[in-house]
Amino acid sequence: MMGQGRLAAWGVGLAALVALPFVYRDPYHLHILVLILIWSFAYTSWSMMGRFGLVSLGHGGFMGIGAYVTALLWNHAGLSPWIGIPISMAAAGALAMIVGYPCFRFRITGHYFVLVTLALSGIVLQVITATRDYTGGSLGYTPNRASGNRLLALQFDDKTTWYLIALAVWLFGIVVWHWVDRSMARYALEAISEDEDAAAAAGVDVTAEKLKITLLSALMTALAGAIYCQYQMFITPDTVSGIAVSLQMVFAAIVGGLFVSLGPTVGAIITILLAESLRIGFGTKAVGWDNLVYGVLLVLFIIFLPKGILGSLLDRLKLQRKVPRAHEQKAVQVARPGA
Amino acid sequence: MGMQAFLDVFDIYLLEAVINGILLGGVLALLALGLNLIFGVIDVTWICYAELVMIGMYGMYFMVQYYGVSYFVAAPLTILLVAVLGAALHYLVIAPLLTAPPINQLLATGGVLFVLQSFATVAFGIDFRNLGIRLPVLAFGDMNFSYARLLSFAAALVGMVAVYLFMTRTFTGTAIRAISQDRQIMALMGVDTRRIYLITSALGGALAGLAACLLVLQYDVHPFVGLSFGPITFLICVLGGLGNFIGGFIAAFVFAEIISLGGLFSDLEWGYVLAFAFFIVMMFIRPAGLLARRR
Amino acid sequence: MLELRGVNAGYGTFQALFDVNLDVKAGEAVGVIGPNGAGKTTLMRVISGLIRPSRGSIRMEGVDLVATPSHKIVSLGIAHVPENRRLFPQLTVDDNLKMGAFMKEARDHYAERLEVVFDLFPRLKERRHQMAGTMSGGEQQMCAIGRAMMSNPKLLLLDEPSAGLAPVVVQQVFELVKRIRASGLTVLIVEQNVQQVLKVVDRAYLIEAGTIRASGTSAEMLASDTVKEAYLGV
Amino acid sequence: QEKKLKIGVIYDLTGPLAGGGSELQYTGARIMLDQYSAKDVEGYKIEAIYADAQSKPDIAINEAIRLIEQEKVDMLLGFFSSAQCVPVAARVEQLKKFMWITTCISSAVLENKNYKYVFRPQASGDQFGMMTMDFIAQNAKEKLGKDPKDLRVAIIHEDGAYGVDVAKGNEAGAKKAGFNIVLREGYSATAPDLSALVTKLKRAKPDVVFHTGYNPDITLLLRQAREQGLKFGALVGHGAGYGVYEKLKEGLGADVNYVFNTDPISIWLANQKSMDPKLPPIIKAVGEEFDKRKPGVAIRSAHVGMAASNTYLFLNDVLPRAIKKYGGVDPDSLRKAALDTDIPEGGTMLGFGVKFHGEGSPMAGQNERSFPVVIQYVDDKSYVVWPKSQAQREAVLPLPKGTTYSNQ
Amino acid sequence: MLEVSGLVKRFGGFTAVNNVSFRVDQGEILGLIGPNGSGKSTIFNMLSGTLAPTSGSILFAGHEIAGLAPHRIINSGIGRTFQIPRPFRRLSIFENVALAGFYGQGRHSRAKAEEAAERSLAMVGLPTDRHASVDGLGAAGLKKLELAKALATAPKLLLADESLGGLDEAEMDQAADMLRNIRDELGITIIWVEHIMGVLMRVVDRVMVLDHGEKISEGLPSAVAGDPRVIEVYLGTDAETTQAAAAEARRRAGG
Ligand SMILES: Nc1ncnc2c1ncn2[C@@H]1O[C@H](COP(=O)(O)OP(=O)(O)OP(=O)(O)O)[C@@H](O)[C@H]1O
Ligand SMILES: Nc1ncnc2c1ncn2[C@@H]1O[C@H](COP(=O)(O)OP(=O)(O)OP(=O)(O)O)[C@@H](O)[C@H]1O
Ligand SMILES: CC(C)C[C@H](N)C(=O)O
Ligand SMILES: [Mg+2]
Ligand SMILES: [Mg+2]
Repeated sequence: MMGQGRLAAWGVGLAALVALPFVYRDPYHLHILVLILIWSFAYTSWSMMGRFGLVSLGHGGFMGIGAYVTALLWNHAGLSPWIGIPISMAAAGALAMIVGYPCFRFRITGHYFVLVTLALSGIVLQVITATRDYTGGSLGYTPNRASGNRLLALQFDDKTTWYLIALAVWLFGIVVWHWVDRSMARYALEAISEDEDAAAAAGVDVTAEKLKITLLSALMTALAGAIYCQYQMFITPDTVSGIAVSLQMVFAAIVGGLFVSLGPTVGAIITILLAESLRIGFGTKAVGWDNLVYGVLLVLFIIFLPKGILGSLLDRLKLQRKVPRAHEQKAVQVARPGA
Repeated sequence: MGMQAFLDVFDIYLLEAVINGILLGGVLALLALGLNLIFGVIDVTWICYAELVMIGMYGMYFMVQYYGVSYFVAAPLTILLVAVLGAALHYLVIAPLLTAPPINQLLATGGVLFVLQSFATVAFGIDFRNLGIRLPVLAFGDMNFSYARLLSFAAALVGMVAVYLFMTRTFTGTAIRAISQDRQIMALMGVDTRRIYLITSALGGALAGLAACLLVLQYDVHPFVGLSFGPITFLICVLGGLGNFIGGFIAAFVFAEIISLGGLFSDLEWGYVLAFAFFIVMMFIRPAGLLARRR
Repeated sequence: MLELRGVNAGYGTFQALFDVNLDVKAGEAVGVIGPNGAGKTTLMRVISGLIRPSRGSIRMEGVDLVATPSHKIVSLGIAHVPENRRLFPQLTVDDNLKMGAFMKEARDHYAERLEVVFDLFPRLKERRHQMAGTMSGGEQQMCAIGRAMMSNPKLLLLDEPSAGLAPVVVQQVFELVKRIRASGLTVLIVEQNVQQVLKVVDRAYLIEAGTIRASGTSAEMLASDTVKEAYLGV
Repeated sequence: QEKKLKIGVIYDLTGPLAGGGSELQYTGARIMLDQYSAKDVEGYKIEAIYADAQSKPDIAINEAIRLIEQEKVDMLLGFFSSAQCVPVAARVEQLKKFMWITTCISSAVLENKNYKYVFRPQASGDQFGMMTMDFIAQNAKEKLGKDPKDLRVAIIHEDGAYGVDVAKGNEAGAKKAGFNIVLREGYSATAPDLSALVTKLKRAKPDVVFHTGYNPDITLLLRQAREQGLKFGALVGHGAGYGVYEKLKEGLGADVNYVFNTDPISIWLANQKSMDPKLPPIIKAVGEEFDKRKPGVAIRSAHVGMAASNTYLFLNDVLPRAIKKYGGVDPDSLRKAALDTDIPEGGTMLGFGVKFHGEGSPMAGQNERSFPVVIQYVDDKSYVVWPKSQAQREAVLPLPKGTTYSNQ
Repeated sequence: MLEVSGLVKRFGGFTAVNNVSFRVDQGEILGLIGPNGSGKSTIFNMLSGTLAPTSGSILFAGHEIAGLAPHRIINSGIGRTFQIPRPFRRLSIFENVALAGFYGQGRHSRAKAEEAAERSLAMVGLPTDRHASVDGLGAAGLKKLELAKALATAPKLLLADESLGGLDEAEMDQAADMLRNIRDELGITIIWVEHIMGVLMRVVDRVMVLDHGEKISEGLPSAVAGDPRVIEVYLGTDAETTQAAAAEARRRAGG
C-alpha cells in the first residue's frame, strides 16, 4: 500500500544515491559509505528473521561462510566469485537448514534459540581458526589478486564501482524485505512469533515457515559476507564470523528499528558513523573513551528508544494511528492448560 | 583400533586430563551459578555477566596489591562491591526495560558489556595484572592438583547447594522463581517485586564477585578477560537447563571434560568445537536441559 | 469493612470505572454482577491495588488503601483471586500455595494453612508436585482459590471463580463460598452466573459500563427489572 | 608554502594487544617522533598523526585508509600485529603509498608479495624461530649433554599470525638441527584453560620448550604447568609477551628466572662498543624519556627500543636521503631512498645492519641484515646470551636444579 | 466422518486420556462434557495435532490422522478453537482471520483467504474492518475471534472448546445460536466442549461424557442427563436443569 508520494520519494532518493559518487569523490567517505551499505544489507538480512522474534546469534557464522567459501574457492579452485558466491550461499543455507530444522521441529525458541545459534557462530569461528592450513587461521585470508578479467574475479580498485555494487545489493535487500512484509508469510511469522500452537491451529506449517525465512536470511547474510570479502580483499575470522559479529548485527538492527524496512540501515549508519566519529574525535588523546561513550550511547538508545531510532521516530510522526501493544500484553499472559 | 593404538592415546595422562576437566569444571560451575540465577530464574539476560566478574577481579587486585588489604578481607568486600554493581545494573538498565521485548534487555546488557570493557580500559589501563598470590600444589605421585582450582571447585559445590536450598526452601527463593512468570500478580501475594529483583540481582552480583575472588588466583586481570569465559558460561547454563542449578553444575563438568579430553586428542580448538557441537546436539536431544525428562 | 467512595479508574486514557461507591461489611458476602466489559474486574483490581484509582477513596477497616503500596494491601487482610486464575504456571502446586503465604504474618502459619487448603481441595494435595500450568482449568481454579486462602485473609475477592468449571465443581465453589463465609470471612465475588451467585450472597451490585446501576439484597436483585434487562436483554 | 612530511602512526592502544606490547612500541616510536617534530629534516617539518587500531584488523584497515585519504598523510609507520600488517600492507601498496613497519614480524606480510613501497627493518618471525633453534643446537651437546637427534623439543604457540610464523621458523630450524619434535601445537590466546596442552607437554617430555605467546596466555600456561608439575630443561620465548619482563615477573614470581627470550636486542643491552658512536647518546636519551613517561619500570622493555630504533632509522637515514637525493617525500623518492640504505652491522641501536631485499626477491622489503638475539632473565636482569658476537654472559642451561620447572 | 478408537495420552506416569473410542457423524453436533481435568481438551489437542497421541487411531474422512502435524490436520478439514483465546495481537482482527483463511485452506490465493475472512467475521458478528486491533476486543469478542479463525480454515469438522466460558447469559445464547447456524448453514460437523449445561443441552444432538480420561457415558442429551454416574461425577444438583434443557431441546427438535 505504498502511496504515490512515497513511491516518488523513494525514486528521488534512489536517484540521488546513484548520482552521489559521481558528484562527491572523497575516497575515505566513499569507503565508509560502501561499508555502511554492505553492513546495512547484512543487518537487513538479519532483521528478516529478527523481526519475527527469531533472534539468531548465528549470523556471524553465515557471514563467515559466505566470505570464506567464496575466497577459498577462488584461491584454491580458481572458481570465479560469480560461481563461488552462489556456492557459498548454498553452503550457508545448508548449515542454516541443518541447525534450523531440528530447532524448529523441537520447538527451540526464545533464549534457547539464541544460545543454540550462538554456539553455531562459535563453531564456525573456531573451525575457521582451527583449519588454519587452508584459511590462514586468525592471520586472516586474502583472495588472490586477479591476473586476468577483473569483472570475472569481481575485484575492482575503483571505489565508485564498489559503491554502485553495494548500493544495488543493499537495494535488493530492501526490496526483499518489502516483499516479505507484504506477503502472507509475514502474517504467519508474526503469528508464529506470538504463539506457535495457535499458528499451527490456523493451518500454518510452523517448521516450514520458519525454515523458509531462516534460509532466506542466511542466504542473504552469506551474500553480504562474500561481498564484504570481495570489497575488503581481506577477511579474518573475527571480522566476518563469530559471536561479536552476530551481536553487532543485532545491535544495529535494534538501534535502528527492527520493524521498519530502513531500520537496520539507519542502525548501520548510526553505529558505524558513531564509532568512526567517536574514534576520530577522541583520537589518541583520550584512549578508550570512544568505546566507552559508544557503549553508553547504545545503552541509552535501547532504554529510551526501545523501538529503535527510526521506529520511534515514525511512531511519533503518526501518533494518531493506534500502536499495537504486543509486549505490554505479554505480562498478562495466563496459564494455558493442555498447551 | 588396536589395543596399542588405544593405549597410545589413553595412557596415564588420560586420568590427569579427566582430573583437569573436573577442576576446570569447578571454575566453570562457579561462573555459571550466578548467571543461572539471573538468566534462568528471573529470566533476565545479563550478557555482561563475565564483565562483572572482571570488575570484581580488578577490585581484588587493587585491594590486595595496591592497598595491601589481606586477601580474606578483600574477598568479602569484593563480593559486596559486585553485589552492589549487580543491583545497580538492574536498577539502571534492566528495570526500565522490564516491559520491553527480551531482546532489548539482551542488547542493553550487551551495551553494558562494552561499557564495562572500555571503562576498565580507561580506568585501569590496558596492562595485564596479576595478583601474585601463588598457592601451593597438592601432589599425588605423578598427579598434581591445583589448590586454586580445588578452592573454586569447593566454592562452586557449596554455592550450588546453598543457592539450591535457598531457592527451593525459602519463601524468598520461591518468589524469585515466580517473578518471571507473572510479575503483575506478585503484588497480590504481598511481594514487593522491586525488592525481589534487587535481592536477586545483588545475589547474582555477589556470586559473580565470589567467582572473581577465586578466578583472580588463577588468571591475569585485563579488560578483556571476560571474553574467555562469557560465551561458554552461557552455554553451560542452557545445557544444564535454565534455572536448574544441579543441571548447570553437571553441565559445567561435562563441558570441561569435553574441552579437556578433546584437547588431549587434537588441537585445543577442536576441544571447543567439540564442546559447541555437543551443545547443539544436546539441544535437540534434551532441549530443556540435561536433567529434564523428555516430553 | 471495605468502603469505596467516588472511585474512578481506567487504563491509560481509557476510563473503566466512573464514581463507584461500594460497601462491604464484615462477615457479609457481596456479589458484583454485570455484562462483559462492564468493569467488574477493574473494580476488583482497584481494590487490591493492581491498578490505582484516578480519583476517589478506598478504605479497608479505616485504612486508606490508595496510600498503601500494593504489596502491603494483602497484609491488611485482602486476598484477590484474579480473573483467569493467573497461577505461576512453571511452579508446582505446592510452590504456588507457598507464594500465597509469602507475607510475614502468613509464613508463620504456613503448615496450618496448608492443612486448611488441602482439606478444602483434596485434589490439590494429590497434585501438589505437578506444574500448575499443566493442570486442567478446574484444578487451576482450585489452586488459585487455595493460594488466596493461604494468606488467611479477612476479605476474599473472587473474580469469576466458576468460569470454566464443571457443574459439580461450580456447586462446590458456591458451597465453598458459603463455607468460607460461615467461617467468618468476608467475600466480594464477581460472577456471570447470576442465578447461582445470588443464592450465596447477601447483597449484590449491578455494574454496567463502569457505573453502579443497581444494588440491593439478593432477593431484591432477583426481582429487579434492571437486572433482568441487563441479563436477558429484554 | 611550508614543506612538511605527514606520517600516519598506527599502533594498538586499546584491546588485548595493547597490553601485549603494542603500547610500549607506540611509546618508543612516539619518543622519537616527538624529538624530530621539534626540529626539521632537510627543511621538512615532521608531523605525526596517531591512530589506535584497537587490536582489530578491520579498524586498522579503516584507520589506514582514513589517514591516507582523509588526513592525506605521506606515509604510514608502525603496526604491532601481523594480522593488521598483512591487509594494510596490501592496501597501502595498492594506493601506492609508503609504509614503514617498525614491529610486526610475520614473514607472511612480505613473503612473495613483491611489494614496492613496504619496508621492514625488523627481523622476521621465522628468523626468530630459526635463531632460537640455532642457539639450542649449538649448545645441545655441551650444555644439555644430548645429541641433536635425541633432543626432544616442543613447539607451542598462540595461533595468531605471529605465533604461527615463529613456530614455522622453529620447525624449520629444528628440522635443520635434526631435533626430535615431540609436540607442535597452537592455541588461542584467549583460551580460558591450557591444562590439556600442559598434559600433552608432560606426555611429550620435552627437553626444551619453544613458546610464542602474548601475556595473559604465557602466565596461564606457565602457571598451569607449575600446578601440573611439568618439567623441562629450558624454556625459550619469542618476543611479545616474553618481552615484557614486568608482567612475567608479576605473574610468575621467581619462576621467571632463567627464562630465555628472543627479540631484537633491547637497545639498552646492545653492545655499545661495537656500535656507531653517534648512537649511545640517543639510547640514553630515549631511556631517560621513557623513564619520564613510565616511571618505576625495572627492566625497560625491548619493545620500546625496537620501535624507537626503527623509527630513528627512517627519520635519520632514509628520509634525509629521499629529500636530498631524490628531491622529496613522495612515495617513490622514499622508496628509492630506502632501497639505497646500506648500514653495516653495529649501525643501528639494535645492533644489526640494514639493507633491504629489492624487487624480485621473495622477501622484497625485508631487511636482510636484521637478526634477533637471545637474552636470558637472571635475577631481575637481562643478559644477551646469543649470538656469540653480542653475548654478555654464558647462558644458564639447563635450568638449575631446584628451580620449579627443572627436570634435573 | 470421524472415527476414534483406543485413544490414549499419557503425561509422564499420568494417563490423561485412557482408551477412548467414539465416532462422529456428518452434520452432527456432539457435546463433550466431563469434570475438570477429565481429558476433554487433551482429546481436542490430539484431534487437532497439537499433541501426538500415545497410542490409538483417529480416522478422519477415512484417513488416519493420528500424530500428523497440526497444519496437515487443519488442511485436511478440522478446525479448532482454544479454551483460552489465543489471538495474534500483532495482527489486526482481519489479518488474524485472513491468516487462517490462507494457511488453513492450503495456501491457495490471497483473494480467497480475504474473502473467507470476511465471510467468517460476518458470521460471528465481528467487524470486517481491516485495521481494527485485537486489543479492543473483550472476552466475548475474543471467543468470537477464535471461532472466526477456525471457520476461515473451511473446516468440515469444528472442535469448539468452551466457547461460552466467561460470557454473560445474553452472549451465551447468541454464541449457542451461532454454533447451530454454523452447522445448519455451512453443514459443518461440530464437537463442542462446554460446562454450561443449560445451553449445551439445547444445541447438541448427542453427548459423550468423560471422567478421569475414560468415557463413562454416551447418548442422547436426555439419556445422559439422567445417567446416575454422570450426575454423580459431573452434573450434581445441576442435573434437573440439565434434564429440563435436554427435554426442551428434544421437544423443539420434534416440533
Ligand atoms: N489491561 C487493559 N488495558 C486496557 N483496557 C482494558 C484492560 N483491561 C480491561 N480493559 C477495558 O476495561 C473495560 C472493563 O474491563 P473489565 O475487565 O473490568 O470488565 P469485566 O466486567 O470484568 O468483563 P468480563 O465479564 O468480560 O470479565 C473493558 O472495556 C475492557 O476492554
Ligand atoms: N502437559 C501436561 N503435562 C502433565 N499433565 C497434563 C498436561 N496437560 C494436561 N495434563 C493433565 O491432563 C488432565 C486432562 O487435562 P485436560 O486439559 O484435557 O482437561 P479438561 O477435560 O479439558 O478439563 P477442563 O474442563 O478443566 O478444561 C489434567 O489432569 C491435566 O492436569
Ligand atoms: C614480537 C612481536 C613484536 C610481534 C607482533 N606481536 C606481531 O604480531 O608480529
Ligand atoms: Mg472480568
Ligand atoms: Mg479443557
